[in-house]
Amino acid sequence: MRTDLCGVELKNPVIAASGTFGFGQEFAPFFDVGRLGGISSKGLTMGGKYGNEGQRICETPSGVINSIGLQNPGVEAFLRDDLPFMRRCGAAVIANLGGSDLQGYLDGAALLSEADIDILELNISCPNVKAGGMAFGIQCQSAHQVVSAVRKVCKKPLMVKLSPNAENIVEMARACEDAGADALSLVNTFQAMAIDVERRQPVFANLFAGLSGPAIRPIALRMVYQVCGAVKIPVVGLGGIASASDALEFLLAGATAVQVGTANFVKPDICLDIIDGIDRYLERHGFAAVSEIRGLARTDR
Amino acid sequence: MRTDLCGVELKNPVIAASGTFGFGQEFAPFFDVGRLGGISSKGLTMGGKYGNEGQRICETPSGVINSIGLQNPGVEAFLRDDLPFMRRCGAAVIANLGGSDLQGYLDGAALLSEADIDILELNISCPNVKAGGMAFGIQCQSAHQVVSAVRKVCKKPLMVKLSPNAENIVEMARACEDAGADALSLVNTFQAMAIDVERRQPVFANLFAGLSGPAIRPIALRMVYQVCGAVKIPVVGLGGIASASDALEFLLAGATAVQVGTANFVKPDICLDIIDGIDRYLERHGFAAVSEIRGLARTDR
Amino acid sequence: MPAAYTVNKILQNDRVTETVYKMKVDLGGAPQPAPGQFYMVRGWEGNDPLLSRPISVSDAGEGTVTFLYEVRGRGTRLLSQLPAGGQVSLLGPAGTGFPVGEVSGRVAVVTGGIGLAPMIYTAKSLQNCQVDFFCGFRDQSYELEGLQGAVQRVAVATDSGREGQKGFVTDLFSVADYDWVLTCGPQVMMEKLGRACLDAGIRCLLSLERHMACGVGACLGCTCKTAHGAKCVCKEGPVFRAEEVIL
Amino acid sequence: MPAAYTVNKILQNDRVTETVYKMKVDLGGAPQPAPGQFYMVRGWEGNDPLLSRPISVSDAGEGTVTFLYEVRGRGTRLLSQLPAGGQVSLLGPAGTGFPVGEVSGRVAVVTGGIGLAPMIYTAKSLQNCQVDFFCGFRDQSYELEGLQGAVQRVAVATDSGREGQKGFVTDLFSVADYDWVLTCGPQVMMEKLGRACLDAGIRCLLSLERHMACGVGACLGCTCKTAHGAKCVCKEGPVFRAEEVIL
Ligand SMILES: Cc1cc2nc3c(=O)[nH]c(=O)nc-3n(C[C@H](O)[C@H](O)[C@H](O)COP(=O)(O)OP(=O)(O)OC[C@H]3O[C@@H](n4cnc5c(N)ncnc54)[C@H](O)[C@@H]3O)c2cc1C
Ligand SMILES: Cc1cc2nc3c(=O)[nH]c(=O)nc-3n(C[C@H](O)[C@H](O)[C@H](O)COP(=O)(O)OP(=O)(O)OC[C@H]3O[C@@H](n4cnc5c(N)ncnc54)[C@H](O)[C@@H]3O)c2cc1C
Ligand SMILES: Cc1cc2nc3c(=O)[nH]c(=O)nc-3n(C[C@H](O)[C@H](O)[C@H](O)COP(=O)(O)O)c2cc1C
Ligand SMILES: Cc1cc2nc3c(=O)[nH]c(=O)nc-3n(C[C@H](O)[C@H](O)[C@H](O)COP(=O)(O)O)c2cc1C
Ligand code: FES
Ligand code: FES
Repeated sequence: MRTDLCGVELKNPVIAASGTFGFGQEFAPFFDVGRLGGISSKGLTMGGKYGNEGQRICETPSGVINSIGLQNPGVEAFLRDDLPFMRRCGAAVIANLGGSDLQGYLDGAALLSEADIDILELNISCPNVKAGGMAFGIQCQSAHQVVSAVRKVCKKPLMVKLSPNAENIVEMARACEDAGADALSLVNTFQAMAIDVERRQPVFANLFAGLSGPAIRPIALRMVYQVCGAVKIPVVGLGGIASASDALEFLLAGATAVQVGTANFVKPDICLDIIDGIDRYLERHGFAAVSEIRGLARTDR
Repeated sequence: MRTDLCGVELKNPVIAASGTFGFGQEFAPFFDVGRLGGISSKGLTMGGKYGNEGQRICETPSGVINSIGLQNPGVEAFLRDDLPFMRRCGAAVIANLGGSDLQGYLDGAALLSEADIDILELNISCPNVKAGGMAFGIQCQSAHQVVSAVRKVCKKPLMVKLSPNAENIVEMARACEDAGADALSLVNTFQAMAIDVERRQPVFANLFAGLSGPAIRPIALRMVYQVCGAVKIPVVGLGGIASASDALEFLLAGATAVQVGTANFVKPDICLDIIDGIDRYLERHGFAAVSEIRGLARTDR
Repeated sequence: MPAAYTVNKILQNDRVTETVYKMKVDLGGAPQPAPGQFYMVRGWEGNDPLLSRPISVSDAGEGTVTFLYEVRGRGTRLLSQLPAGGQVSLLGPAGTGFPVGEVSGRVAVVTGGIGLAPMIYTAKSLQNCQVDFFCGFRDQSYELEGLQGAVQRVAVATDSGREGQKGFVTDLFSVADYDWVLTCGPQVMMEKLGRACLDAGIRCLLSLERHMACGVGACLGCTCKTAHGAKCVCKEGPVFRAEEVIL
Repeated sequence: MPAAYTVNKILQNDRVTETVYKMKVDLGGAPQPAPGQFYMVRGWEGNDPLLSRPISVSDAGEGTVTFLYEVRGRGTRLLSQLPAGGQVSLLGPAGTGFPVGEVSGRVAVVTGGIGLAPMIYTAKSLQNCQVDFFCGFRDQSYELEGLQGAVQRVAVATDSGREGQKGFVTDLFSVADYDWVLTCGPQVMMEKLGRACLDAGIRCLLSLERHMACGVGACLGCTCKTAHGAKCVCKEGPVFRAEEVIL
């Protein structure tokens, strides 16, 4: 099950997705989180953030819309309070860095890349922060700009997290590869909305928010398939994964590893079910390593 | 409940969506389809089409991926065999025109616009036909081109059906309005995929196919909200509507009418439940007409 | 008889084998089904699973219909959990079914696995025929009691050899001995049988399976290739003549 | 006591009023909950509804927990349909609950609607207090029997006036007569009460409601504004001091 992700060895290809797993410790009562391939931290910003006002969670058919707005304690508090447990637990440490302006990204990346983390995941795709975040993730040019700049200050493997709201996901992936990304992860949440029909107003104070969960899986899988065919760097696939079979779809489409987000809310130790299920699948079909199934369902092999 | 849609009076704002309701007659055993505001025909092409090979339907969490590939008897057979019932039943007749090249669209539009239909719905967004269909619906320029050309030959109200896969849905809507569309309908299906993990190959022969159903509703609603704020022509909202409350979200977002697609598979007379539910809502809240609630949840009113 | 969409009462829902269940439903005033027809069955609320499941009529009586079904995935598992006295939604009867009036003489009914379900009702409905019933199972037979008296002979094949003859059901007989072959089962089995009948000039009817969404001929999701173009399995089938479908 | 995720057996699940149900669950070896804590409850398979539902502990005994819940939407309706003997998944006990050890003297427990649920267990758990229990309902009271002996006085207000005093539960008493006010109910009621207590210098604990996804403090979906920044209702609440939360 060992998986190499841009030079970092993961125990297995299953990573807990940013924003859905806290800093790992929240799930420690339920299982040994060190059994995960990796944990991606809650999205961090330089100064920390209060996050969005009003209702933050709205359930939809097989999905969840969230408007958290990158609430986080800030990079410095993370390094002091949260990194020690993450480092100790045994899963690879992925620090997810959000932001709303270029300087914030640069300062955060510089600080994090001095710390004992394994991978920096650059989130250019959060739909929940006004004037920034996702703005970088929509058009290739601004993505290229921010990734190039962060690349220069980042000494750790750099994974760029793409937005499914990008105008052209394939061009976006190529732009980030070109700008120096070591890996890509996709997808972040889809820009979505809900309206409270009784009160006749949007559910979220921010108007739009991000859709995740099993509902989006078929679209996320299509995007991951496309991107895996377009870049040479490894791709981490996510979006709606809730079972081993779901995870296998992404691996067979060409992903090197997967992340599990919303499904952690459904069953706190669901990642273990997924890890075990992938293991059994490999055994049942006679594969010796995860890497052997990577991309096997591609028609362009 | 009467609703004016670009000069055509609908009994109510609920239209059965193209490709999910046949030519109306298929649902006649279950209820009086004349009670619908309108029926949009299966997507038509000039010469007719066999459609796609292989598995055509795949269920996903709260959704369905379809790869029908515009199977249809052709415009001429439609006029002869199917239009008479649609005309007679009492719902407004919307002829949905698909195609894979400009000439096909022009010929089809010319023929249909001589017939006794109420609205021509131009589908520039089918993700299931190679080299065409959706290609027109991705970039504004090609959309503008085809809509302008069809506008010239079309004597009926022209409704253009947009793809959620458009690079920029707002720019796309503006381009179509500018090209002479009388109304817009959105969304068509999202480009998606599924992989059969046991056989390690894509489920669909065509690789990608179109996702619809409740899963996509939150994204569709966001797009309809955005488009309603960007154009002056009426907008028909659809994507995952399966209850009166779902329909009301779209009307409150600014849509003039709604379409119901995949939900027809869940309960054949679900449109009646939706019509009745909207009616009760209006009464309960003291509105005299559907038009009174249009856009009430908009923050830019 | 036109199809209807009705909510019906479950009279019984019992386990037959490890994975197979039998559900008897009160049709109320809903139309009576013909052999080979099916229903789009739904026994849960909400959007997941989204689509109803096509299940054949395995028996029908005075205002009741019986389904024999195998638990394969989420939908059939949910059906298996429904209690007697509970409710199930039915859309149907759907499809054209077997033209039983047309069939006569020596008839082989051939089933593989849960393809048995529609053939029980069909075999029982045949008139003026000598029916031999050949059925293949993985390990053990079930629900064959009802055929006593209705058919001349029942022969079983199993993959494991635990019951009947070990091997393929198609090895139990020769198509040349029959005037008609009626079959439902795995695609490969039906293809093999269909071709053998075409070669031997035996009339053959097959009941096909497709993934279905609407069940009423509207979505065109369930088509099969025929000599006369694409046809809807849900509406123009599920029963087709071997010479008509392109195997 | 750390939270756990367990699949538990339903011992009973009975209708209490038109819309309110009571479910008693065998905790097996799972940790015992404290007053004011809650569980993320799930009683269905599949992705729709996707999230578990937060439900408070309305009573707890020897290895059992009792939920009193109102059917509001799909999730609670599905819960209400679960049979005794069936299974339910519980994540919890979650949250910090009421600091019952700290509360003393004259205590007003004030509930509105189904906000009653956590307060039954809480009131019963208070030691060395004189507890007056004020509860508001739409039309009729329920589940108050269990309070006999545990509290000094129970007073009811209803919107309709059919039972108890017609009007707001907050009109039944004056906060000035108490040392502590413990409350759970509609946001507006709690705000009003919280302010009145702050003004009068009475100690007040409120149990808040938020839409929740994870229930473990990971998603930050359930935060409320406090004097010390955003706090998770699921982990650092649901019980807060009136002076701490920004009402
Ligand atoms: C006309 C017809 C009659 C049938 N009659 C019977 C019967 O009498 N007894 C019985 O046990 N089964 C019958 N089947 C097969 C039955 O419909 C499937 O086994 C069932 O839909 C599987 O659903 P699931 O949720 O358990 O499995 P899942 O694998 O979870 O299903 C996922 C999706 O695939 C579809 N699907 C899966 N397998 C099939 C299949 N073989 N054919 C069509 N769609 C499929 C489901 O409907 C669903 O949309 C019939 C199928 C057809 C088309
Ligand atoms: C800490 C806590 C304790 C609770 N204890 C109880 C209790 O003991 N008894 C009881 O009857 N109810 C209780 N509730 C409220 C209960 O969780 C909701 O009524 C329930 O989630 C509604 O779900 P539904 O599917 O029936 O309704 P739907 O309207 O279909 O729910 C849709 C979504 O909104 C959420 N939601 C709806 N209403 C609320 C609400 N008031 N608070 C939070 N989320 C909501 C649901 O969880 C779901 O995600 C509690 C809520 C919280 C936060
Ligand atoms: C409540 C919530 C908070 C999230 N916060 C972040 C975040 O801070 N940074 C980030 O990159 N992604 C964030 N995401 C996105 C997820 O990491 C993931 O990309 C997305 O949810 C799709 O995967 P899923 O369907 O498995 O959840 C968040 C998602 C949810 C549901
Ligand atoms: C089986 C199927 C066939 C469809 N065929 C067409 C079509 O021919 N023309 C078209 O414009 N849209 C077609 N659509 C798209 C629907 O009209 C609708 O835009 C889409 O399904 C989203 O709405 P829904 O979620 O309510 O289904 C089809 C959808 C489905 C599920
Ligand atoms: S299932 Fe829709 S046409 Fe057959
Ligand atoms: S519900 Fe996730 S942090 Fe409280």
